[in-house]
Amino acid sequence: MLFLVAAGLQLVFGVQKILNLACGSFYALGAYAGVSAVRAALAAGLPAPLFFPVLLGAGLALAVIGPAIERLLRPIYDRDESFQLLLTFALVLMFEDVIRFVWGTAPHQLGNVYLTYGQVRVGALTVPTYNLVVIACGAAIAAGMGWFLARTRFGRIVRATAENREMAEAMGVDMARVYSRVFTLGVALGTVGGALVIPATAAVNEMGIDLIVEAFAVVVIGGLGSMRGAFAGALIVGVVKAVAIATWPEVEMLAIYVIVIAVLVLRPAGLFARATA
Amino acid sequence: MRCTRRHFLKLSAAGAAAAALPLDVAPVLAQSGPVRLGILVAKAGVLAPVGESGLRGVQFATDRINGAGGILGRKLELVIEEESSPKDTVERFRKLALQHKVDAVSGAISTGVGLALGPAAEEMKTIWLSWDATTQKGVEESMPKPKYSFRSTDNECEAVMASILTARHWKGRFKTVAGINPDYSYGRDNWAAFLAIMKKYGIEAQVVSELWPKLGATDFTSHVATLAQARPDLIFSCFWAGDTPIFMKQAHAAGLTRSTKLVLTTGGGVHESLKKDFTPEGALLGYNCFYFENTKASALAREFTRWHHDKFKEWPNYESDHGYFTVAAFKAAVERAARAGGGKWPTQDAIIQALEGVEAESLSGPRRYREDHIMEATFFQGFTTHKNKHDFVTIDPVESMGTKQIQKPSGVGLYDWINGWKV
Amino acid sequence: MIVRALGLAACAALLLLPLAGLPYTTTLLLPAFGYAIALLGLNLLFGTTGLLSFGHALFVALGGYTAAVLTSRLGVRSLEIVLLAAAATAVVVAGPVGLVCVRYVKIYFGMLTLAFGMLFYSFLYKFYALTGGDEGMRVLRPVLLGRPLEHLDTVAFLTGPFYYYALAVLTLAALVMRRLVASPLGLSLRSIRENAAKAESLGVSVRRYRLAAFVVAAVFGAVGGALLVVPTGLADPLLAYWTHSGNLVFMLLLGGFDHFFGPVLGAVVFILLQDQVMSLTSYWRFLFGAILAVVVIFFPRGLMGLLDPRRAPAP
Amino acid sequence: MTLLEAADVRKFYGDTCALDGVSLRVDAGEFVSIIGPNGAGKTTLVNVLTGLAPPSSGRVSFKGVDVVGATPVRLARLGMARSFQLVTIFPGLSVADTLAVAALSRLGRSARPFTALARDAEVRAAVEEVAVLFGLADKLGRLARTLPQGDKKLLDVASAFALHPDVILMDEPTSGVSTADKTAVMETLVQAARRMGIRAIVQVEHDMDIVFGYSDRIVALHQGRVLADATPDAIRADADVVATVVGRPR
Repeated sequence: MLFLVAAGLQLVFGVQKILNLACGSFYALGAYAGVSAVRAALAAGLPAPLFFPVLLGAGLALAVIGPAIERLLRPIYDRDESFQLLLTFALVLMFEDVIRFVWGTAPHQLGNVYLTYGQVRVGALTVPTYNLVVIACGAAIAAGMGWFLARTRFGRIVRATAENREMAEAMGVDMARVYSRVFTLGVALGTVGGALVIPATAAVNEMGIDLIVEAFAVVVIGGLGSMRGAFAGALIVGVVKAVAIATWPEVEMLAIYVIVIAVLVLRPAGLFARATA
Repeated sequence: MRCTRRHFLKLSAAGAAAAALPLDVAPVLAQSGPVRLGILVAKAGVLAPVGESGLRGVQFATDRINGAGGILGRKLELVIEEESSPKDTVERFRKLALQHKVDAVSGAISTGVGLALGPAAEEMKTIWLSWDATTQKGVEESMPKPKYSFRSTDNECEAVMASILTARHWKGRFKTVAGINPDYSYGRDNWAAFLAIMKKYGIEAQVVSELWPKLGATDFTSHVATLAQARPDLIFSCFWAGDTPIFMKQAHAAGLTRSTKLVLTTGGGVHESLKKDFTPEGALLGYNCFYFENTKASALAREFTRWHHDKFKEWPNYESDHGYFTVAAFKAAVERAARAGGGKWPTQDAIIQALEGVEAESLSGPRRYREDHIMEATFFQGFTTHKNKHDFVTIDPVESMGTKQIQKPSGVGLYDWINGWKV
Repeated sequence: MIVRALGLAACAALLLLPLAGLPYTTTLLLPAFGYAIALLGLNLLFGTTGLLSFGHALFVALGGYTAAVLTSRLGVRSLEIVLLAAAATAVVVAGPVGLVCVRYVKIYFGMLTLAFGMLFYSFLYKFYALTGGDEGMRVLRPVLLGRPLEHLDTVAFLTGPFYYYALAVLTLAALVMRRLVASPLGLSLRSIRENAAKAESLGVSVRRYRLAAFVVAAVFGAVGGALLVVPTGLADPLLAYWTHSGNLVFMLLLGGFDHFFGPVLGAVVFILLQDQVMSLTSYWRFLFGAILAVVVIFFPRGLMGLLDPRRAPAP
Repeated sequence: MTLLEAADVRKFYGDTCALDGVSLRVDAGEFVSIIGPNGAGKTTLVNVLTGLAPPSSGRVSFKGVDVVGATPVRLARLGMARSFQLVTIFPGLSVADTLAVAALSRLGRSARPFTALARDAEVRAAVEEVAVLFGLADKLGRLARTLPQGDKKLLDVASAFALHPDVILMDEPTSGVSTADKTAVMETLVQAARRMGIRAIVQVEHDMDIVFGYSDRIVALHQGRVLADATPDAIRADADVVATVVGRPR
């Protein structure tokens, strides 16, 4: 799931050169919206197995906030990155309270839908099928993004913009539209990520703030602006956490920061950054 | 506002006194208006739901007291401020004491905040009745004999009770244990107490895994996988926040809850989220010191539970009771001190003296403050059941133990006390 | 000049405040003094050298914990020694950390400092035997200039001697910083902010001076942090959390980063505003986010920019 | 006496070879121009000589010292200065401050933390000296970004001059300056160099009138190699060079 948020972060950074601290907030929003949507759908008599498309839909629908927020960021595109970082920090503060205002402070969760699809045995472990569905979905989105960026017209425009904004602009690309759409896509990756993860967990107020740091770790390890990096970074962070928890739980948190710093020091562009000048 | 002749005379007298001794004005005036009680309540973050619950208890108590004419005829007025980081909360406390000039402060849940507030209360010379913030070492080290702070029950009470019940019901039926506890002092204290008591009871359980997820974590996939590998016979956890249902859900999905014995000392704090779908029957579940469906509940408790459910569509949990008791105890102490002092509104010192050893009816039966300013209460735990009208688990039968049995007495170290048990 | 008159009035108000019989307002300003000192340092990095740190809270926490260790573990109660020790610790830590961080600029610098801050946070949180973990560590009332002042109760101590002590340290820090910014080193740092490649070609060793700025900023952060924890009486890990760093940057921007007194104004206004808004609504974070957004979008030069609009806005 | 010498310098960017065995010598008292079509490697050569980009192989020595891998800062201390092709200034610093950065660097005072810059008479004198030579004396208080384009260019060069270097390398000192003003700018530069005792000038230049009007020697680059290294007269006579590099002489 971390991958989706990180991918959203990467996309926006790659194209717009904005590091979006609010990505965690989108994730949290997606989670809450997912809970509400599925609850409403189940109450309306929807058969339980259909909850998955409802979640996806809720995540996607929430992305409508993307263009509005992008509009808010627009005045500062030409300014120092530090200001952009701060503005997204302002968004983090605001979203935290918006969520609290709408959904309250108590954790929200979806009871049993998690196991609607049953469980499977993988080796010695029992794994809920839903986890596999989510993993498959994440992989599908990763592949889809790859295809989208490489093959579609809009994808090519996005890549061209990421490479060289002036050039793309000179070739008649409407920057305002590209930015708006890319940002919305980034938001959607975050909200869908949040919505999909919710059956396995519960939506709590502070999930956004907590996630940001991890998403950052993923992005830094993978390399800013690189999709492949986001995927690899998410894997690395996941594996490091799992190994640390299994062997030496005391260092779980520390280990990730140490890796982040090590990567920044040794390969500041990240492990998977393209060689750009 | 009514202004009787007598009131007016009193004011003039106060005015005359003010001219001579300006410092004496404030207390004279303060004794005629409402009693002001400062409340520190967490509103954001992991603690927010707990804070909200405590505030409900306080509000219920306040409404009842004011409905019955207040404390010695004075209305009770709440000044609510937010509990956040220790630094900010100390500043809020100061605001309550210095600017709002409250008669006492009730509230605070976080241990770190409590550690900062204890000394602050002494320094500000303001009575502080803690809801949950309680800590062993800090307060004892730096404030051996607090005058103004009144603490909650010890951190480990629920672990002590759960350990005794574990030994009583499951001794000899498990060989390996694992602990998954939130990564901060509360989690560590409870786990250490559990291990010490197991040893005391001669249960040689092998610890196969000790996990310390961050407080309020939302992903336990790796922890659950580790537990599944370690295959413990019993899992001990003192989760109390939103992490409890998440852990249960993920543990259940991994098949961990089917055969493993579960000890959840404090999970009752989020009892409504422990859905039957993923919470098994037969797990030992603690509700701290208030259980909403206690068959032996008092009329007061029933009234509160009804009020709470009508108003918030939720069943109350223990923090409400902490909040309720602090207010009730304050009222009882004021009245007790007034009786001793001839009916006048008592001085702060008299109230403090009266708080020591004061007993008041809480939502979970009688509670009191010990002479060393530590709360005495009754704790409720039991084995989970699905046989109820809710979609979440409850306990049956309900076991209760008083702090006389599960809290170390004044002036004794926890482990010395445990080691001194006769079992 | 209006600004100068306002400044003098503000200084006079600060000097007289403890006498006005507003003990709460007076204690409220104490953290503002601590923050102001830390922000003077942060602004040497951001306003002067052009590096935005998202990990300045690391040094604030470092100063706070130095005060805690000295007063409650080692029995050193002299505030002068505490402040010097905080500064020394900051140099020891900022040296190697800075050496790594100043190799990068802009977003990378921000992220690296954020990572170091969080590393320290995890350390404080995890190594509880050393640091008290989540409960933090007590900071006992310090001795000022060798005088224990035990006859004063805490409120009298905080609103009297300690208030003036903190104000004096802040004044001293501001004078030192003012001197520093107007010195050749200050000019070198500004030239690095404006154009590092050009500065290098003119013989300014960019990395060395950035490191110097980083270390000086850390020292100010730690001294501010040591003062900050005295009124609280506790140093806790949240001091090092990344949102605390974010708040520091917020204060700086609110005050105005391109004016010398921006940091001081930002700290004072932030604290007063937080005090009011927090009592008013539990949704104060939203309000603060909105204020920050407005400042960033419309008033990037902060309050000082509004008060003193002599210079053209920075691009 | 040889001030600056490069021998068999190669520079690769990835697989692209920007410099392919370039050798060059600059003696005291010389004015050397580097010419060549776009992409010939002129700017790369300047960057290699001034330490901005280390060569992939080859030797560079300055005043008899091996300076391969030396940082721009070290070279500046040794007495080498440069200006940039695109105007490179400190937009938010005043003219006086810009020149002071260089003056402080020359005097070894850049790192002084507590002396008051405003009271340093020696620095002020150095700033004024350069400002007068470049006609910027009445604009000392203005922010660099508010200057007209021509003055920005002069400020860029003037700040390099304020280092009092032995050698100055200028990457297209008159680019962006209108044709009518080019000669005036060059006159200013040459006069200033003479007054300040700069011992050699190396410039990259496109304008052939200026190249032929001022140079003692011309180095023609083509595809990363030295095509010719000779006096202006000899270059003018070399039909090959004229065809590939100079274009039709006016």
